[in-house]
Amino acid sequence: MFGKGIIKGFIETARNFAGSYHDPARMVTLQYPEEKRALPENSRNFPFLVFDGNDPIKGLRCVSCKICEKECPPQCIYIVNERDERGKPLKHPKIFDIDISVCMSCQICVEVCPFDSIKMDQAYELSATERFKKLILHKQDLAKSNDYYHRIHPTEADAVDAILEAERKQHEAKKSAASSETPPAKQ
Amino acid sequence: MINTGLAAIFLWAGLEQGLGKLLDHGLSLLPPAWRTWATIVVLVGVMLGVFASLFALSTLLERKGLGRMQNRLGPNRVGPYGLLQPVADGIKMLTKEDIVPRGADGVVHFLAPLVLFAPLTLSFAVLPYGRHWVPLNLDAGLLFFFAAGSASELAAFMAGWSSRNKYSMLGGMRAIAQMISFEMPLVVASLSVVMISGTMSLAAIVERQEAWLWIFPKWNVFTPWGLAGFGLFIVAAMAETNRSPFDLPEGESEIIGGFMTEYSGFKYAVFFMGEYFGMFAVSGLAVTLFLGGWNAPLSFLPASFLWFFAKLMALVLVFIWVRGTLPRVRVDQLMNLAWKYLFPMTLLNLFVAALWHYTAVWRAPGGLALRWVLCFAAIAVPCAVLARAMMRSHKWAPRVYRFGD
Amino acid sequence: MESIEQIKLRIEQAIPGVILEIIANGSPGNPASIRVDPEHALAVARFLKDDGQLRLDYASNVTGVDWPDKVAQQTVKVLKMVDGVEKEFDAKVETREPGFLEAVYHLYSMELKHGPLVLRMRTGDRAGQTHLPSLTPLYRSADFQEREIYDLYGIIFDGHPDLRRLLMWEGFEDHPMRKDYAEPDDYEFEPTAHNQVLAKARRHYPPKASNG
Amino acid sequence: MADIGMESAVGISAAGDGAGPGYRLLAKESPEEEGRFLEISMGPQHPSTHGVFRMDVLLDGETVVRLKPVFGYLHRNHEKIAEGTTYLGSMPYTDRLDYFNSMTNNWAYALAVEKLAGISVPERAEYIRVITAEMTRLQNHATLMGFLLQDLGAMGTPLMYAFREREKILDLFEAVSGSRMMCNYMRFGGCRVDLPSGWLEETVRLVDEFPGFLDEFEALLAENEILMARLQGVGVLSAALAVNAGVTGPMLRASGVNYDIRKVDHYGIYDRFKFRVPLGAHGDCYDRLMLRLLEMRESIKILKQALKQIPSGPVIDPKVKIRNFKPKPGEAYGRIEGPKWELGFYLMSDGSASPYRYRVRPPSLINLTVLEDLCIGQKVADVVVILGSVDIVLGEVDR
Repeated sequence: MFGKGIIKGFIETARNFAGSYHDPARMVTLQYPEEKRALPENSRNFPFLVFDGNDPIKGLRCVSCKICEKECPPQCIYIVNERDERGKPLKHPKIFDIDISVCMSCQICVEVCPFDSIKMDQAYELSATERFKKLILHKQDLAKSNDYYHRIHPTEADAVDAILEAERKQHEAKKSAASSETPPAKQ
Repeated sequence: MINTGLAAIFLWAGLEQGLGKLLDHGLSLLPPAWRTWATIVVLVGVMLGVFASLFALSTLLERKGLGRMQNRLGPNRVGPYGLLQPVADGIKMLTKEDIVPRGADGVVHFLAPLVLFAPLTLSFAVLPYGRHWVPLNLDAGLLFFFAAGSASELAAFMAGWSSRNKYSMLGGMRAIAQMISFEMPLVVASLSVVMISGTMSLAAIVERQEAWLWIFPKWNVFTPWGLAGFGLFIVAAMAETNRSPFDLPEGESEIIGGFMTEYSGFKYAVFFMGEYFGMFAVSGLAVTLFLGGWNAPLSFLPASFLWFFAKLMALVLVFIWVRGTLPRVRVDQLMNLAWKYLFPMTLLNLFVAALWHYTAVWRAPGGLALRWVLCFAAIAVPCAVLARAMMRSHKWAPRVYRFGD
Repeated sequence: MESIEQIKLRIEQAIPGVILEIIANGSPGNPASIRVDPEHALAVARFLKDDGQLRLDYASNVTGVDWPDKVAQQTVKVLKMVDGVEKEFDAKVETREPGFLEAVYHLYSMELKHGPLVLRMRTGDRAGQTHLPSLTPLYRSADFQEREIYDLYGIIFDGHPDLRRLLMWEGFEDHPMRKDYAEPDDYEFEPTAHNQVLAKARRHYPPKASNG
Repeated sequence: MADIGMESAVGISAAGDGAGPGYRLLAKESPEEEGRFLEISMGPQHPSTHGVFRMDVLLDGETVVRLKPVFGYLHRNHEKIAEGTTYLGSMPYTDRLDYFNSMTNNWAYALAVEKLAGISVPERAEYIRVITAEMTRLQNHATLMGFLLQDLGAMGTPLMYAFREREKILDLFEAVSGSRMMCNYMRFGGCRVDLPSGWLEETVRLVDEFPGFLDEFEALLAENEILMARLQGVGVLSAALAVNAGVTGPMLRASGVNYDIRKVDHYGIYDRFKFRVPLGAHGDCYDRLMLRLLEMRESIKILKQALKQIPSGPVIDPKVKIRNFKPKPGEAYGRIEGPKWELGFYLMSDGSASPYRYRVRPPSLINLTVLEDLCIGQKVADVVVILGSVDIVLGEVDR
């Protein structure tokens, strides 16, 4: 019959109109900012630096190896080594900047980091009126505690902690083996 | 619940009559020289106020309704449930910068929204809103209505031409072709009512429909010719007011904004309002011609202008529903629809109306049913055949697909 | 599909005078390619398209490759007459292998569902002789891709119906995908934290003279 | 197969140009016809060009006499960037090619690199790739249909329904990859991380519910008379021209050519699944629209099988290096059947850490080759519909 398709369409929109009042599966809209979606664990936005202990700067896991700086596809990371008085580079960053207006959240820095020191954050309300002052994050803005890391990525953080613990034990075992072996060699 | 509702309706009907009397009385206190002018001022003020608030209400309803049809919430931020959204829209429109293109014809560009708006408000004057509530009860009200309404074609073309924008130009050309084409079926569809009622006065047409079959009304729409005429009238009215699916003159996915492309701020708002006013006007006419105007839907309920507005809003809701569902037709299909389908069908409908009129003498039992079947078949069968022939000639049909491995 | 050697043989039989060369592919499991001389390229493509066994009717990917001039230093023993005695000397010779531009076509068959056959053409050099025949008359799909190669590499395709720049604007002069392309210093930098970009920005916005 | 292609490319001359191919305006060349044609520039800012795309359209009344697409507004030289960065470094950029289908873009690139370096992919990763790719197909086709109807003037209703469903798929993408659209999920030799717990169950539920949405869509559209009038017989593409012009994907199959790379190349593990390839007969916009609907139903079949069969195990080949990844010199061309069409990557290695030549076969661009042929003689309102049915994403056209 002519008009059948059009009438079917009308029924469909009417069904949706009615459904929008009682069927929550149809209404996917969230009333942001009053309502917020719980982010999935894997969700990522911009990187941050993990620190252990209480001091955000001293506890940084970063050893300033600059691998992430080199591998970053859009080149948004900028690292300068800390140096001692004689100019010898120390294993600590003096400057660690991430320009989040350039960063494309690709997570490659996280993947290449051999020290598990840079991870992806989930914070997303980052709008600012100052391009250079607010959107270039410095070391102190980036440093976040291991607890925070556990909060946002619990599974991943547990795995990382286990790996680090194993590495530390291995390292200690080697050290103790070395120290237990050295005395006889001295004699 | 029902009782309180009924009581409220009767109370309102009484109030309505009282209000009219009070107004008459108040006016009669004035010196006779002032009376006419005072009447005009009061009427114009009331009508502009009523229709402006109706406009605000229907923009809100449209946005809410479309939102719900699309599984969105619609505006809900301004005021409780977003009720103040039209106010916010209005403030936004008024405070926007008015941009006129450098190459535009300034005078015509400025006049176009006014030329659209003024005749449309004129056409409100002849609509009978309630018993004795006709601002301008002309003997040829219908003629006046169409004469005033067709000025909007000029406005669309003025806007399209004066903007000196190719999209505006295309939109203006589309508008003028479309409106002139659809004026024909619109007029002919209303002619059938004129033929049956024997009058061109809109108030008289409503009064002719004040008859009852037990408790059900005998509106024109409840006759075969009226039903067909109403359907054809609504389709033509959608095209005449540039509503979806016939919103080609401003088809924003094709020609950006059509003739309104180069309008901004308050002038755009006037265009926008004009579009809604046009919709109210033709819906009002449809209510008058086919839906019994101010008459109540059941015989024991009092007549009131509220019925008129309720029917009008129901039609507006239908317009919104259509807009939420249907895609737009193409310009050549639109012309085909007007000249090859609607126009012949409305002409045929005149004959069907005549048939209905002359078979009224059949008083035998079952005569009514026979008349219905006969007249309905006389209009429905050609409609279906013509539609099918159109689909066939263009090879439009649902398809079956094959699959490869 | 037949092996590439067979195809080469058959082309040579069908088109007299054609010069073909099989270019090996170092990557295991990936097909080698055939290099065609530009004069016969159109005839070869027509053969590949019309041949009943091949029916390579679909040019999937058309692209350019830039091979800059190769400068290699070699140490060669040179005989020289010193005081009437012939002596051997070591001498450094710079051999300059001229670069060229290459157009690569990946041909498939939609009819017989096989492929790809990789067809290559090389220009004479990178500056003056950059003409190659266009395969667009045979494969419409090469239309925009050849325009893109013309735009980004500078190969001029003779016989292309509408050879204009595709991605860059008309009036742009260089060819950005060439290996020796230098970015023009003509746009605004947003200095970011990164030192490379900062250095670029410093070059772009030279420090103002003190008297200014 | 005749060379129909070229004849219609210069077919402009039939419209009275006479100057042959080129880019000159007829109106200015023939003074007696001056003013007969209207030249409008659709885009780069136009509601229906799906991005910064421009068409130079010459109109006779409302009929298109000539149409020249103009590209490059979004050109960022992706290939040059990729030739300067590492193999892995290009992966996030591929997300941004066709930003609707980052999962399949990732796959195509990973496939090309795997071909180049001879890397094998673990079983589970192959299944994950198929599942994510087919989900990408679902959301791409759904949104395409929505956008096409939006271009037809359906006021966003189908688009909103499509977005409602897409939202659910994107949530799942976020759960697995961390990002809704810029997934950056595939790696050479597998996938970046394993699926989070509960993800497969969620996906099964989504796949079970999805046909309901398709039914709804079909009821809303398939038999709608206005839709048929607008789409049937519009933008007809013949099979011969489609093959010659290298048109791929649903657009090619709408013309009746049975060519699906999932069936032809059997890349990944597609030979394990039973599915059919829907084929059109007319090659018009309606076929293109309905074929996408049918393909979604086939995708659901694949998804159901894959979700049932998925094994456990590693998701990435641990031998593949993340840093200092240097394939042997050579070249490879990897292609997949993306949701829109054949997406190919041509890679040439010189043994260093970055590719010597990195080339994206931009299917959006190549499918636009026939845009002019489809549009000539149609109305200006059809131009946006035809463009919508071609289904382009400007991130990929301009790269």
